[in-house]
Amino acid sequence: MSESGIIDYAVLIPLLPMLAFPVILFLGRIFNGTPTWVKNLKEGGIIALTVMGASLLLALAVIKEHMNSIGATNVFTWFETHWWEVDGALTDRVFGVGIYIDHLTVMLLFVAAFLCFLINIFSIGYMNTDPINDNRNHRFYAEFVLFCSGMLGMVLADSFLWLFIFWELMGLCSYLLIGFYYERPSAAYAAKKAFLTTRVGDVFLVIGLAMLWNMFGSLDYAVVFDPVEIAKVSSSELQIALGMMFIGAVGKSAQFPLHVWLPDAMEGPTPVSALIHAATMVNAGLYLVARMFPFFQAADIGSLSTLAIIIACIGGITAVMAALIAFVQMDLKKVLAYSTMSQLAYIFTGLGCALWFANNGYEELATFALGASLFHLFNHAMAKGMLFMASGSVIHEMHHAHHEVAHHEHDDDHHDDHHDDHHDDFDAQSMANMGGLANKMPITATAMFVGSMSIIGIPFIGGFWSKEGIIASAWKVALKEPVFLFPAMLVLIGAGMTGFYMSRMWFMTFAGKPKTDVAKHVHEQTPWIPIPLVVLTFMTLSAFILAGMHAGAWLGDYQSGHYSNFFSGVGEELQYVFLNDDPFLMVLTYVTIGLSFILGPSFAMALYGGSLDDDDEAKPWMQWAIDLSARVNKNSNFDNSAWANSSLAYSLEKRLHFDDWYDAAMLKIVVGFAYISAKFDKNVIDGVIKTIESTSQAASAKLRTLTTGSARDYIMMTALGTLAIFLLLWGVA
Amino acid sequence: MSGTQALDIKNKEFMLVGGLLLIVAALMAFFPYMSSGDSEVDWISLPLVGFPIIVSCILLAFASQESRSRKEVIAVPIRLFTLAASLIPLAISTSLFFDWLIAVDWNLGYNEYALEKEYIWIETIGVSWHVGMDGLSFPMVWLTTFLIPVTIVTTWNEKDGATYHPLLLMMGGALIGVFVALDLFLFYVFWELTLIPMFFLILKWGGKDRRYASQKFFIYTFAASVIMLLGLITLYFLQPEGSGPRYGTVTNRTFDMRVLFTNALAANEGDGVFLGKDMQNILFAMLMLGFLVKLPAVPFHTWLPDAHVQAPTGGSMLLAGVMLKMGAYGMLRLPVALFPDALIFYQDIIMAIGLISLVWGAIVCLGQTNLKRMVAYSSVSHMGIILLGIASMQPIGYAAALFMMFAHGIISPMLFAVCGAFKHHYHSMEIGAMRGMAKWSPYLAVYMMFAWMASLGLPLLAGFVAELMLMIAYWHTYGWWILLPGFVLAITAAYYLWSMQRTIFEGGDEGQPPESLNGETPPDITTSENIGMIILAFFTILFGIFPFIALDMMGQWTHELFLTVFEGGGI
Amino acid sequence: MIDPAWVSGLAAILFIIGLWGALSRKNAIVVLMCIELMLNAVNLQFVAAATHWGDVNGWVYAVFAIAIAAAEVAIGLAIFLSMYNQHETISLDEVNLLKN
Amino acid sequence: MKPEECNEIGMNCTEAFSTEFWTAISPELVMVIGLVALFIIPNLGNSKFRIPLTKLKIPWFLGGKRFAITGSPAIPGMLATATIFATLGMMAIDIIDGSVKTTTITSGDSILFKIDAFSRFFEILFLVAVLLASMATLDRIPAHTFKGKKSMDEMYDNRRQADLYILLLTTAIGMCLVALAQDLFVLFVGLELASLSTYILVAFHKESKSGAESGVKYFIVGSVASGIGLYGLSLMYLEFGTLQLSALRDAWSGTSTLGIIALGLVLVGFGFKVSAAPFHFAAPDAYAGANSPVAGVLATASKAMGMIGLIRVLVVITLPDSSGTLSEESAIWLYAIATLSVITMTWGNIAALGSTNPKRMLAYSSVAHAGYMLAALSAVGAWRWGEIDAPVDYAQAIVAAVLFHLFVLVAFKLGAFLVLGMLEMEGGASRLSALSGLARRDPLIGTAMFIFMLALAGVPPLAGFMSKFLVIAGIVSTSVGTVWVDGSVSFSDLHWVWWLALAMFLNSAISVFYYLRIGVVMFLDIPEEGRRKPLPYGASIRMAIWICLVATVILGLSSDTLIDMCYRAAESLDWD
Repeated sequence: MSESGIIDYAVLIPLLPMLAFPVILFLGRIFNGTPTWVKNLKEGGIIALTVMGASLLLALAVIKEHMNSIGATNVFTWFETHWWEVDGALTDRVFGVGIYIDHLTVMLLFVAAFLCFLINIFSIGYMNTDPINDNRNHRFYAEFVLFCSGMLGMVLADSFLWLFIFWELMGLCSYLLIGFYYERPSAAYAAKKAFLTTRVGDVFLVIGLAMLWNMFGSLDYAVVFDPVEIAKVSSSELQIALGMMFIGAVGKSAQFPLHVWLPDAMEGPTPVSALIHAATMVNAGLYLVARMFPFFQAADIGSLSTLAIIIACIGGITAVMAALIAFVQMDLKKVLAYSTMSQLAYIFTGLGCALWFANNGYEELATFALGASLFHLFNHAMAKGMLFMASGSVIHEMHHAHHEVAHHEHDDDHHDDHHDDHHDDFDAQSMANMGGLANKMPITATAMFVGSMSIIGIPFIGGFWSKEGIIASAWKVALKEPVFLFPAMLVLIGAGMTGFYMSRMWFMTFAGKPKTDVAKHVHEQTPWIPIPLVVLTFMTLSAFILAGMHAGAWLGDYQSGHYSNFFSGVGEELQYVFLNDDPFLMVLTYVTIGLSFILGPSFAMALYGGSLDDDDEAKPWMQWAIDLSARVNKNSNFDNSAWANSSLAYSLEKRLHFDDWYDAAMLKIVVGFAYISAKFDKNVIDGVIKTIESTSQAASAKLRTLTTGSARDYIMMTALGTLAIFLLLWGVA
Repeated sequence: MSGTQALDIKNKEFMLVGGLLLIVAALMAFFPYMSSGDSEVDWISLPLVGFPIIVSCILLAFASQESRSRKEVIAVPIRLFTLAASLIPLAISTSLFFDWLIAVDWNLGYNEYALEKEYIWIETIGVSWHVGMDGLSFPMVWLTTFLIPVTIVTTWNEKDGATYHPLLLMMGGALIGVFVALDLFLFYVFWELTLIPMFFLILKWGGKDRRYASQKFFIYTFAASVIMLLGLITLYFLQPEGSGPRYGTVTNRTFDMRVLFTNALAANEGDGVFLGKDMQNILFAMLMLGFLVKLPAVPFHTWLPDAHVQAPTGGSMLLAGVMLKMGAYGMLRLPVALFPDALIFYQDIIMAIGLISLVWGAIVCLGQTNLKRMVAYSSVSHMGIILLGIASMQPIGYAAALFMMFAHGIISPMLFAVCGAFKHHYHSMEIGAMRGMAKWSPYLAVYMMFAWMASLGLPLLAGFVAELMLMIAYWHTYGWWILLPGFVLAITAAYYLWSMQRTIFEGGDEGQPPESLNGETPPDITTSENIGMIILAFFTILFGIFPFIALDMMGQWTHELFLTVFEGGGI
Repeated sequence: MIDPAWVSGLAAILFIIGLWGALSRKNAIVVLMCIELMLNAVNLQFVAAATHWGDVNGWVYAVFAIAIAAAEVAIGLAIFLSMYNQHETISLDEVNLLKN
Repeated sequence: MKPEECNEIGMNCTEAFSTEFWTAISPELVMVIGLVALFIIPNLGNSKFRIPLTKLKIPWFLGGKRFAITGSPAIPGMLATATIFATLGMMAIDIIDGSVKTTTITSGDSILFKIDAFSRFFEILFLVAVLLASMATLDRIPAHTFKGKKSMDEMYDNRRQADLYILLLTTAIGMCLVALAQDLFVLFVGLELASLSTYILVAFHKESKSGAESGVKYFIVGSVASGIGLYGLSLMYLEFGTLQLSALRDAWSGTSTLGIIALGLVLVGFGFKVSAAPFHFAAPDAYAGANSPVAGVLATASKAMGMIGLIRVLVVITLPDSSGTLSEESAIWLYAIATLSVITMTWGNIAALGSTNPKRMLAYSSVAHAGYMLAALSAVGAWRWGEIDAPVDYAQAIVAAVLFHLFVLVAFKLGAFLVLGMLEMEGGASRLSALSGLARRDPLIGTAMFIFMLALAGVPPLAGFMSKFLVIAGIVSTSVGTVWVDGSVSFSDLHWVWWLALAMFLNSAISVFYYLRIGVVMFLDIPEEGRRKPLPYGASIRMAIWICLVATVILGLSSDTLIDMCYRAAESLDWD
């Protein structure tokens, strides 16, 4: 089904950034250091921005066109081959390349294109002002646009195959960008780890795809989503295939047990963390699972429930585990990383619910759960992108401040000593070095404030709506399927934990007195950074409006026309959340709110709250929270030393030892075995060849000693030979 | 004394006379009936095969007569000339590829060949110079013609270029000969002929252990191929006698492959079994042995790491790029198509060998400390995929094997070009001898990463397409065994990434140059290496994004193979 | 007339003695003599067989064989002489520079 | 057989010493004339013969002060070369139209010689080998002749130049006799003529220890072997009453004990000539001590001479007729020769593996090649005794392959020896290191040597490959026979000689190792001290090497003519 229209140009959305990749790379290589390149083109940033802007515009046009309709077009035929059927007939098989646009695509396309554009703006502010990036920013922008191409391509692809192809492209860019500071061993290690861990998932994804292909003879959505086709295949096989694909999603979205790479991935520049490891790439796994929805709809009732339960459980486990680890992290970005992991886990749980409903015939509930999940995806992407950018802003300014402070000291002490050796132990990312930044960085602090609230789920802000939806869905399933109690409980507990660690992060960073000299000198500088923060702050706050459209309407029934009266939608939503007909759900809502809004932040305030320096005053919308935290902190006298010294806390700091185990398994077992194998190969397999050689040489030496040099021996041998001939002749005759 | 002085003829005259004699003799031997026959131009015999070999022989002879001091001087024109000469086959094969200028119909049935030409060569035993190309061989021919100039450019500055580059050219001619030969005898002749230039490339330009490596390479592959030859001869005599221009006047048999395939197809039709099951199995095993060693498959692979590690860059590029593919090509051309019943008989064994090669190669890679050795074992691992494709008994698996040959043919030269450049500039091959290559040699680092990524099967690069198709076919045939190839995908990523971590990355702001440089600052790659690698990279991407350029032709061939050989054979 | 069988027997014995001598003696001259003994056995055999078959060829063969033997002796002695010149021995066991 | 009788059955018979006889053997006559000239011409001088009792002096021309022109040291070589060349030319004219007119030379009842494709083929082979050897020695005196360093002029004045060429010519004549002989004893006489000449040639370096020693060994072992062979002949004569090939062929019976003993003894005699294990022991020593061109002749022509004997005895005489009545019990030599062939080829190759003296290595490789040819002969036996359903063409093809192999051996084995000969010109070639850096010192000669080595190893498309290929193809063809008729074959249907082909292949795989080592040494190693300069020129030896090189390549690329020739030669043997 091919149609003309704007969709014909949709292929340009990923193609433009992809073409920009070599352009930036080579221009950067050639013009590196020239004033025009550095000042006017921002070392490629402007090119990237232009391209991303074009992509965004095009994406918006496509979204407008296909908001309520499915669009598909074929770009070209990748290749054709043949298949030998069981009955011995040869059939043609075509691997195509095309664009497929439906509600899911539209949602993710917007998220991706929009955030890519914003983060590109942020990057220009962040990357180009840091001297450590001089002469390599073009590399950043090149890889950045390539990544964007991957993300946009993935959501637009019309088959699981091309989804996977772009998925891997993102993996590559993630690898490159994490390892952007290649000279840092930690970055190199993190990059490798990220790629390898996701690769493990990808292997299963490929296997899943192979299985799926064998079932349907194609990987195109148009073919595999056909209910008639789905009904033909064996559900148990389908479940295994989808399960394999899910493992891929687990790796990409950093879920238990393949989550280890995400915190380390924070070695990359902050825009990368914001874009890839918070806002877009990690959503790829979610997108993949959400894409499986039609299978669950069309398969036999209950036949795929197990997989749905597994998905939800993985989500639940990860949600709590990540939150727990986030409790003790001191690194600003790591806290956000674990928070990301935890929130993605929520979405997985929500998707698990949606899939379970879909597979068990609860269409409406399924639509709701899926809508809630995707809405959370949206909210989380916006909020977390913003949070990362804000954290980047903080880190960036901390760096600057540190430079200034260090230079100041230098200038005082040694006037002639001018080399750059302030790469000392100062950690600009550690929250232990921050504190009291609320008044020094008002825009950043605001953005982070709003972002945190969205993630926590403070009522009426961003993530609140979606998170409520997910938790409610989980419990609704739990009422029908007892196994689901496990993830349902976990996500509920997780809500409270989110409240704690997000608050902790904000208070440690922005409230209280500055903990170091550096923190006193922080101030916002470049105009590029605040722009996206402001935009995203409004995006997050305006989730209220989006909530009015009700996330559920992003799916299924396109004609219901929620846009026309979104105020009534808001009313419905509010009623749904706070005054649900089902008393159980209503109670659940309030319990959740209590946990996330009251309990978690309270603990955080008690432990980490405090007022600013005496003469400082934050913006009024934050000042109240700081004051409140100071009061709570003063009054509670909460002592957590017992807990802080516990072995659990130690384990949490060690990230529950997962990394250690994986490292041990990899280094000790696999690499050890590899070394032994290499030895075996050299000494035994090749040894056989060498032995043949040495044996024949030895045999040669032995044989040649028979040639004694004495004529009498030769005559003797001749005589013996004569005898031998006689014997042979006689033996026959 | 004085009387004999007049008889003294200088070497050059000897060379001139002898060389001319040889050329004339070769022409007489090869093309006795050139003037007769149809009027179509023979695009294969001379332009693709004869020309490179003859030109390189002349250049070699010319260069060998120059004094040592003059050698460096004449190296430049000889290089240029060699490059120009190597571009001619490339131009021809490319225009054949896209059907420009030369009209070719690539829509061929099984046992049909494009540009087929036949001249009687050895009448007495039924050998003819019979050449032609189909969907199996043509991609390999193009690959060879493509790799020769690229290799020449990449290794432009190799020492003693006056003889080095002509040897590469000769290698190319011999390799093309293997692929276009449609006569068993001719096939074997070229099969062995490829050994000689490679032997010299390793021997004269190789590393420390080149003496051992070159001999091992030669003897190992030679030993295997003589077994193959015995199989071929037995096969030759097991065919019905006949008469006609192709048939030997003494033996009444023919080495012609077309006749052979016609016989085999006719005999295999329906329930028939060409030569009988027992004989098929024996011959299949004998032929496969030669091909497996060439491929190489575990446990016959140990010549490869030695050869690669010692070989010069250009040698490695051609060895990995095309020479290994000879094994795969031979398998698909002969035993698979001739003995389908034996193929079924050995299917699981082939699968097992392929799997072992795949897994073992990858694991051993992980344990290597020498960059080139690692890459060599990765070739072993990747060649396993070809066997798996063959064992899958699905057209898509065969297409995967074919495309793997092709893709690996572009990627592995790049791998070795990177290794070569690394060795050239860092004087070391140890992984982890240094850190932070990206600092000094950004280009090399980029190419290294690119090549490594291409080799580990990154989508949108050529290698992925084959892996994907293989996984699909493999699951169909062997089910959960697929976990092992899957495991290898991860291990492959592991060893490549690990080696990159320890070379490109790390090192801090100052970097850690290898000790072998003795404190000098390492340079980036030379312009010629840059050009060569960027061409390879470009084609890796091109065939990754648009695989159909080559794959449709291969798909067509596998289609015909299955339609004619397997379906017709009633398997 | 003697039965040719007896002569053949004698020839066989001569031949074996010759062969045995050739491989057991060290002195080159003695070995040469033993070889001559072998050739003599051949002559005897030919003559005996010619008698047996009544064929003139046998005698001719014998004459030729004698000539060959004579040439062999001449050449052999010359070679031994040169060996003696170089090695200063005619013991076959001591002339073993070339081996392996 | 009376001339009339043989004329009746379509042969061209002629009595010895008749007019036709002289025409028929004119090529050989040229050689004899050349030989006589070689005696006379170098000795021409101004001596005068005084008629007794008078003062009249008649110029006698023999002796005295030699004439400058005829006494030139270059003359004997040129004369010999020209003689052989002329002979070759005459023979070539004889066969240029492709078919050799068969002429049988009889003496009374017995057939002495037969000039046919087979004998002409071998004659050409021998003459080419000797021609190349004499060319190679043209502008050099055999090495080690002088212990001290002497000038070239002194070397050329060496009178032994003439001896060398005389001996070469007698060798050639002897070998031609072997080729022509139709009577086993005549064959043996020719063999002895050639052998005795080669004994002297091997011992030609009487001034060196190794020369004398190798001569002694070769002589003693050779004499014993030929003594044994001759005794075998006498036994055969005793048993069958004739040594005529055709008569023996009719009389031969595999059941006769004396016949079997005789066969065994004769095999020993020829086995020594082809240097089959375990009769090969003297060969490496002889090659090592002889000068290289002579060693080359031993390794090629002499071996071919032995092979003629084996073919005559095994294929012509003792092969049962096609009626198959004798089939089972007369398969007497099949196992013996097959065993011998495997032992020979393996022994040769294994021994050559570790040999560091290039000449000995070539000697061992020559042993291995003898093994290959014996394997081919076994296949001929199998053709008759293995109940193989195959026409006679199959066996003829095998014999043709052997002939081909023998012929091309001249090109590359002799070529290799000639290269060593070049090295000997500057002092010794008995160590592997003598070859080191040869390719650098003289790329042309180095390349030629490498190509010879590849040909010996059997790398296509060189002549060595073709020859091995044909031999193996012959063996396989016999083992396969005509089973294809069924369309379906079991592997067990193949005759066991197929395994000989496998053994051959495995052996050639082993052999690559030592052939390649020569190449490695030549191309990789640094030349020895004192051998840094280019090789001495020596136009004629270079020419000879070039001829060998070109032949090695051309006979590989374009082997058709030669195969045809070999096939016709094989056909002309008495099959049935």
